[in-house]
Amino acid sequence: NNSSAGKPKKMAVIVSTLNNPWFVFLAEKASAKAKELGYETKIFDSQNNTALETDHFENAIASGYGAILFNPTDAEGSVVNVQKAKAAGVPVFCMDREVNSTEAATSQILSDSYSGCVALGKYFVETMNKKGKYVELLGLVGDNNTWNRSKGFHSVVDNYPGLVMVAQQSADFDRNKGMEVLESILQAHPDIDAVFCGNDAMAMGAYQALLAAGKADKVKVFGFDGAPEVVESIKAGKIVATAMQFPEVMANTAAIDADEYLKGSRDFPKKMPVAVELVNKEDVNDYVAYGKKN
Amino acid sequence: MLTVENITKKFSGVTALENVCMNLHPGNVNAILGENGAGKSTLMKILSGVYADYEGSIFYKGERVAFSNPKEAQERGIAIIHQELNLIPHLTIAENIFLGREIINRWGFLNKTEMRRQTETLLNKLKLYVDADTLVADLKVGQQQVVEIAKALLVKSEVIIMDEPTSAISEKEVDVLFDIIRELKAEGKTIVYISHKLDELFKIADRFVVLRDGRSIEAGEMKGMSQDALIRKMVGRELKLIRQKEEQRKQTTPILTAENVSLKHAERKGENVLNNISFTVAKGEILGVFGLMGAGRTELLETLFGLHPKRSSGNVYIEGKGVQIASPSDAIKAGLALVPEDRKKDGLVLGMDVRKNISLTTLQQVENAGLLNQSKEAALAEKYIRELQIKTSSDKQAAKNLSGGNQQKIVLAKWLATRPKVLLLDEPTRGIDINAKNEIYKFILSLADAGLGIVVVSSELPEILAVSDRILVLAEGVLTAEIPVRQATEDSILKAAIPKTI
Amino acid sequence: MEKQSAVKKYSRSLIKFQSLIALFLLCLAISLLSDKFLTATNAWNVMRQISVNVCISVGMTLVVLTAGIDLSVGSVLALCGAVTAGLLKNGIELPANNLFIGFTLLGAIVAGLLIGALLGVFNGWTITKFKVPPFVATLAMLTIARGLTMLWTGGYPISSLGENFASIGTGWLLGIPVPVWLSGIVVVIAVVLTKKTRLGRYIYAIGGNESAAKLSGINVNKIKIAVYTIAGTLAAVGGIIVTSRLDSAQPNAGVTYELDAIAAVVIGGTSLSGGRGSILGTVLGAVIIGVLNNGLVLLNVSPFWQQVVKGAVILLAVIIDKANAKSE
Amino acid sequence: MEKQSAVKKYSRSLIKFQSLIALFLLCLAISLLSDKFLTATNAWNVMRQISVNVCISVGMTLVVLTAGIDLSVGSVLALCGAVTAGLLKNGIELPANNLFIGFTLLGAIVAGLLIGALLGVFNGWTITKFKVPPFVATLAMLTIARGLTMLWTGGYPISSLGENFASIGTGWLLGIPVPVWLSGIVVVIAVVLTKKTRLGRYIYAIGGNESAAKLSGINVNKIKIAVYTIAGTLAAVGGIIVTSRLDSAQPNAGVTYELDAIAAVVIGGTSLSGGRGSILGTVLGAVIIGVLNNGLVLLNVSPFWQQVVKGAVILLAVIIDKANAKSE
Ligand SMILES: Nc1ncnc2c1ncn2[C@@H]1O[C@H](COP(=O)(O)OP(=O)(O)OP(=O)(O)O)[C@@H](O)[C@H]1O
Ligand SMILES: Nc1ncnc2c1ncn2[C@@H]1O[C@H](COP(=O)(O)OP(=O)(O)OP(=O)(O)O)[C@@H](O)[C@H]1O
Ligand SMILES: O[C@@H]1[C@H](O)[C@H](O)CO[C@H]1O
Ligand SMILES: [Mg+2]
Ligand SMILES: [Mg+2]
Repeated sequence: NNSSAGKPKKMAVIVSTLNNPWFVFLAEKASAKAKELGYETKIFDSQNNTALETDHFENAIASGYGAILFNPTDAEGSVVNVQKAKAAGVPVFCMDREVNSTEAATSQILSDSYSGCVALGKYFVETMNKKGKYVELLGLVGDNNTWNRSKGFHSVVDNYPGLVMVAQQSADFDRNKGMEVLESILQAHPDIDAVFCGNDAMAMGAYQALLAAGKADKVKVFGFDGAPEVVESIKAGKIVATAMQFPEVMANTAAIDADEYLKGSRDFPKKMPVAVELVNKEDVNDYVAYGKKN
Repeated sequence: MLTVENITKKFSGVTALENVCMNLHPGNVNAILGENGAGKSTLMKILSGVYADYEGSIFYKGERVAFSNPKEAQERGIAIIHQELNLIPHLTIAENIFLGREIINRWGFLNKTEMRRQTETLLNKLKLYVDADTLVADLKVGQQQVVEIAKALLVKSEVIIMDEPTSAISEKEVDVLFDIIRELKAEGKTIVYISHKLDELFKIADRFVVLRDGRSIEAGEMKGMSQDALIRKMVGRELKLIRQKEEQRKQTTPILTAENVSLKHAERKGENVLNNISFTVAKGEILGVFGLMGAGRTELLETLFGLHPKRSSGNVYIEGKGVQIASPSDAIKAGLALVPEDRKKDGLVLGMDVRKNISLTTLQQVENAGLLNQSKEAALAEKYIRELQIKTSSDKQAAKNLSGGNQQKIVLAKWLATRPKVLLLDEPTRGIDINAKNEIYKFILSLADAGLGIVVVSSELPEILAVSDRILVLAEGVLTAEIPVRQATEDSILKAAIPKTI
Repeated sequence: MEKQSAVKKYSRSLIKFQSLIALFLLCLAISLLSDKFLTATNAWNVMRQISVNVCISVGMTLVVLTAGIDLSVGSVLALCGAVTAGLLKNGIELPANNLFIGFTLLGAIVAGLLIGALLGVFNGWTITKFKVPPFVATLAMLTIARGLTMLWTGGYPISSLGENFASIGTGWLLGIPVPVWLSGIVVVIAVVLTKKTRLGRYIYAIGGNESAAKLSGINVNKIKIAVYTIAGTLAAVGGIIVTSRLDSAQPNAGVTYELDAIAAVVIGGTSLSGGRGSILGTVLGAVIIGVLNNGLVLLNVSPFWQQVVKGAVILLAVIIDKANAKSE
Repeated sequence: MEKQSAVKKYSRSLIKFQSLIALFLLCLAISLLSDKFLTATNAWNVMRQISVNVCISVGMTLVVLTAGIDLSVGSVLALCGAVTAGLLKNGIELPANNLFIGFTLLGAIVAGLLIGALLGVFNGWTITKFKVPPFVATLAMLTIARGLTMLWTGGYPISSLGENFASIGTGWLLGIPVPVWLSGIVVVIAVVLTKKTRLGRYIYAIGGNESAAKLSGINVNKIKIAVYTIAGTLAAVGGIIVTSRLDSAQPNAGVTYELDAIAAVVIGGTSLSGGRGSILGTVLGAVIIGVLNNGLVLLNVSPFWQQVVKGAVILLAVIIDKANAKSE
């Protein structure tokens, strides 16, 4: 299909980190789709380091990549990188996370974390019957998503005085830290009723801590992502709910848009929100890991 | 010139100096005598501003002084050559000599040319013909000591303290140093000279001060003093010194035979440090090895001991059987033991206690069912502490806290524990007081009597003559002479030791 | 003489005691602020949480005693955990030969430990054979082992490893958590090794004065390789504990664990220049760090402040320790 | 004698030259595989990418030459970048006194540099005054400075800092990128400092033999404090460059930068035990790392393999270097 001679046939996938399976999945799907569309691809791992991301952009532009499928490390810090690509005539399609600039990226295909957590918060209130003690495990404190999710959740939950947050700690989006932090919190607050986690890795870690403490069936765990294990765990009744993101949808959309751009199309929505859907025991059978059954 | 009154200095628990009084005379060489640990260096460090916390007072040019750091003393004209080498290995000679008092040009940058020029002048004066840009690390210990001397001579000082400046240099350099000392004396400078080599003191010193156990015992003119009298003051009793080997043992059963031992140079291709050296040592025999600085004596012992397996060639036989020695542990198995030249660097684990240092070579012997047994280990250590009369508060004392002589005895002990057939001793009495030296000589002789073969490397002719049955002389890695002790004279030995190529 | 050495002995035991006092003060402070701190369950909780760091730091102590360092422990931990988990779950498939090898629980664990040992041997080999500084050799291994972990896992966690395997991390035995047993055994063996065996003595000797050790007939290279091998193996033990506790091998497990381990070693009084220190000191160091982490969470200190407080307390602990050592 | 020292000098310069040869070989290999590598734009590209690491590593070299280490540079970089960005954007508001202090570009930068210097002084102070081992003191600072960064930024990046500020990181001057100018100036000053000044001489002396340096009348503590201060200041310079390049101060900027810096220092031939090494060696080390990072990307090596290859090449580079040094 992309056969016009002299046109670049390479797409770069620049992803914030590969130290987290969610992004591995996103990057691999984007790369796979681009390959399917006939492009040579390469995955660049920014290691959560915006400066390294800058290097990747420079290297990618220098070595003739035609388009960049991009998962930014940071909404603010990544703006200059996108602008640099734009200046060099290389289109950038943001996936999952946004950059705070309406101009720079050709299109942004984004998870709506905030709204996802609003939905999750509503379900939380409902399952808790508007009262009880809970713990919040935050992601990396230097990460935008951490706060978007937390704010979305609290925008709902804080309206119910019966719901008391007894501890709020960071576990860096990490399963092990999630477990260890909750283990310690359980010492101080053995009587909690729920844990809200900023991602599924921490949710699984929290679950392990509860399991070891013999409280797995008394404390409700909420996650965010739709990771494979959490989907299974919701089926098994271990985890109450998560907010499903659609990384594959985002990745595919970005790759297809980029392909069309290179073929001449210029008409893309500046922002294309991809809804984050609540997944609980009732509807979990409609979902698979990181997506909907089709 | 410099008067010291009632100086007391304590280190956590140890009293190093107690009410020491002393008067140093200008235009004189003032010798400070005393056994290891008597407090000589401590006193010098106080005079030169290294230790600022002490009791008592110092008067300098009639004025009471209290230096709070070495720089202050230096600026007032007191220079010191420390007993320990205080050089920075990876700086050049010039950089070391000017350390802390660099010459700065008008832009505030280092004036390297001028410093190099002055260094060259100094080195020439000291007859050390080495490029001023040579790294100190590339110098032999003896040469480093000369640099240390140069450092003290750089700035014109009123008082020059020399704490064992000749412990690592050979007689030729000593002569050069003495010439310089005489010059300084003639200029009216005050020289303080510390050495365990009594014959040196008789050559150069005008006055003496004796310290014993941290107390000042006596002071006076050197003129009219006898060696025995000085020793009596130092030790506090009579000492029967071993002076010259009386008879040569007739031993014939060879215990160690070296055949065509050669060693390639570590850096320069095609050059050898040792060339086809062959000799034997008999059971009960003491073989002295003499040579000038850099003659290759240390390298010979190291090669025999398996420290340079890749560069060496030749055959070694122990009791007639050929042995392959490619590592120290091979050497130990074959029955060799090496007491190295530098006990602090290669002999001891200074931070470990006496007991653990002694047992380090023979841990298998103190094991029970694969685990180290405290009481066996303690017994081993006690045995040697007793036999060698090692002076230590307990076997749990750290090796670094012992005096030089006692440290050397620990090294001897750990090697005797391996029950060696042949003992290789490299400068076994360097920096050791006369009393301890004597004890070590006695001990070496008794070991030979017990049937060990012994090789002693030494730079001191009297020492070589005192203990050896036979003497080998090395010059530039070549065996130049082999002389039975009764035919040996200082002349014949020195003649063989001087390299032909110069 | 007698009296002096008695004083020294007394003051020496006092020093160790005072390091304990620092810990005691820390515990006191926390327990005054939270009544949940000084409870039996929380004690076990802290012990279980530090078990992994204890395993790694014990290995690190041995390495540091020889005047080396091992930066690769965190990555090696991740790789070994992932290998064990992968083998347990999927075995080895060689489609080319139409071959499938399944692994028993024990088989998978042994394989994981072997990998750890092997990487340790490799560290020791580059350090002794090519004289690569330990810092660089193990820094390279840090990167390599992390890359291998990514390759082995494809970047995805390997989870649901079965009840038996999970019981290593979560089980209790005679009222004590299994990871605490494991780290306890590691500590006991290491104490015996350092105090009662030749190997231990040689480790101290090498760190104290390498060339004297060599001249005493000690095969320095062999001992160094042994030490890095032990460190690698203990990292693997840590990897297996972490994996089992989480019921999942995380590709990014163990990131920056080397820093925690070195911190425990140094807080415990072992000198980074080698030759001086003890296993029990390191355990004390690990406990101090563990109590600190636990206490900060129990007190619900804000995540922003936690790091500042943690750094300050560690600094303070070492300063207090040094001050005591001086006043000796 | 004359001859011998000439031979030595020659062989020494050969060694340096061969380190360059290693780099040359690396460049050759990459350029054979990718035609994008040996282009002027890519060269500037690499130079600009390494400029931050060069700044930090130069400071690290000075520290390591004194036989110390500074693990805090990454966090200090983040804090200083954040402080500069924050002051530039928001100034200081003291609502209590109804006071607002605005900052000019220069003012904000100076403030950032001052913070870096101050944290360096603190490092030096704990190390010299309380004899805290540099590893622990700067590890504590790593944590503390990161915590302070989080507190200052509230965990959010500070962005849109204006064109003038951005030009520091992105501008060109006389055909050379500004960050390259900055790091170049840092290198030149550091070379002069180490080779031509007393301070430099004393730094080598302290690392070579601290007690000898002390006996020569050198104020060791003062020099050490100076060195950590310089390291902190250069970390701040790095922080300002990073922040400007991104037009945003990231709370998690600089994580693990200390390892990159130490790697550059050691690959560049500076001994971690102090006293030996050079600034230019470090620059060479940084270039090798930079070229490697750039090359691996240009060659389309998969990210997982990249880590393995990177570790292996670093190991190899050091081994080759060691082998040459031996055959000297
Ligand atoms: N830094 C120190 N800490 C503790 N004790 C010390 C210290 N320096 C010296 N001593 C002790 O003080 C005493 C005097 O030591 P000093 O070095 O002055 O002896 P010395 O006469 O120079 O001996 P030598 O002839 O061996 O050089 C010894 O008992 C020694 O162990
Ligand atoms: N580490 C080394 N590196 C290079 N050359 C060395 C080294 N050690 C010794 N040499 C060289 O080997 C030769 C013999 O040195 P060796 O130390 O054996 O002499 P020595 O007779 O024991 O003298 P000394 O009295 O100085 O101990 C010298 O020419 C010296 O330059
Ligand atoms: O959705 C992803 C994952 O949840 C990850 O764990 C953190 O960052 C988010 O963007
Ligand atoms: Mg002395
Ligand atoms: Mg010698």
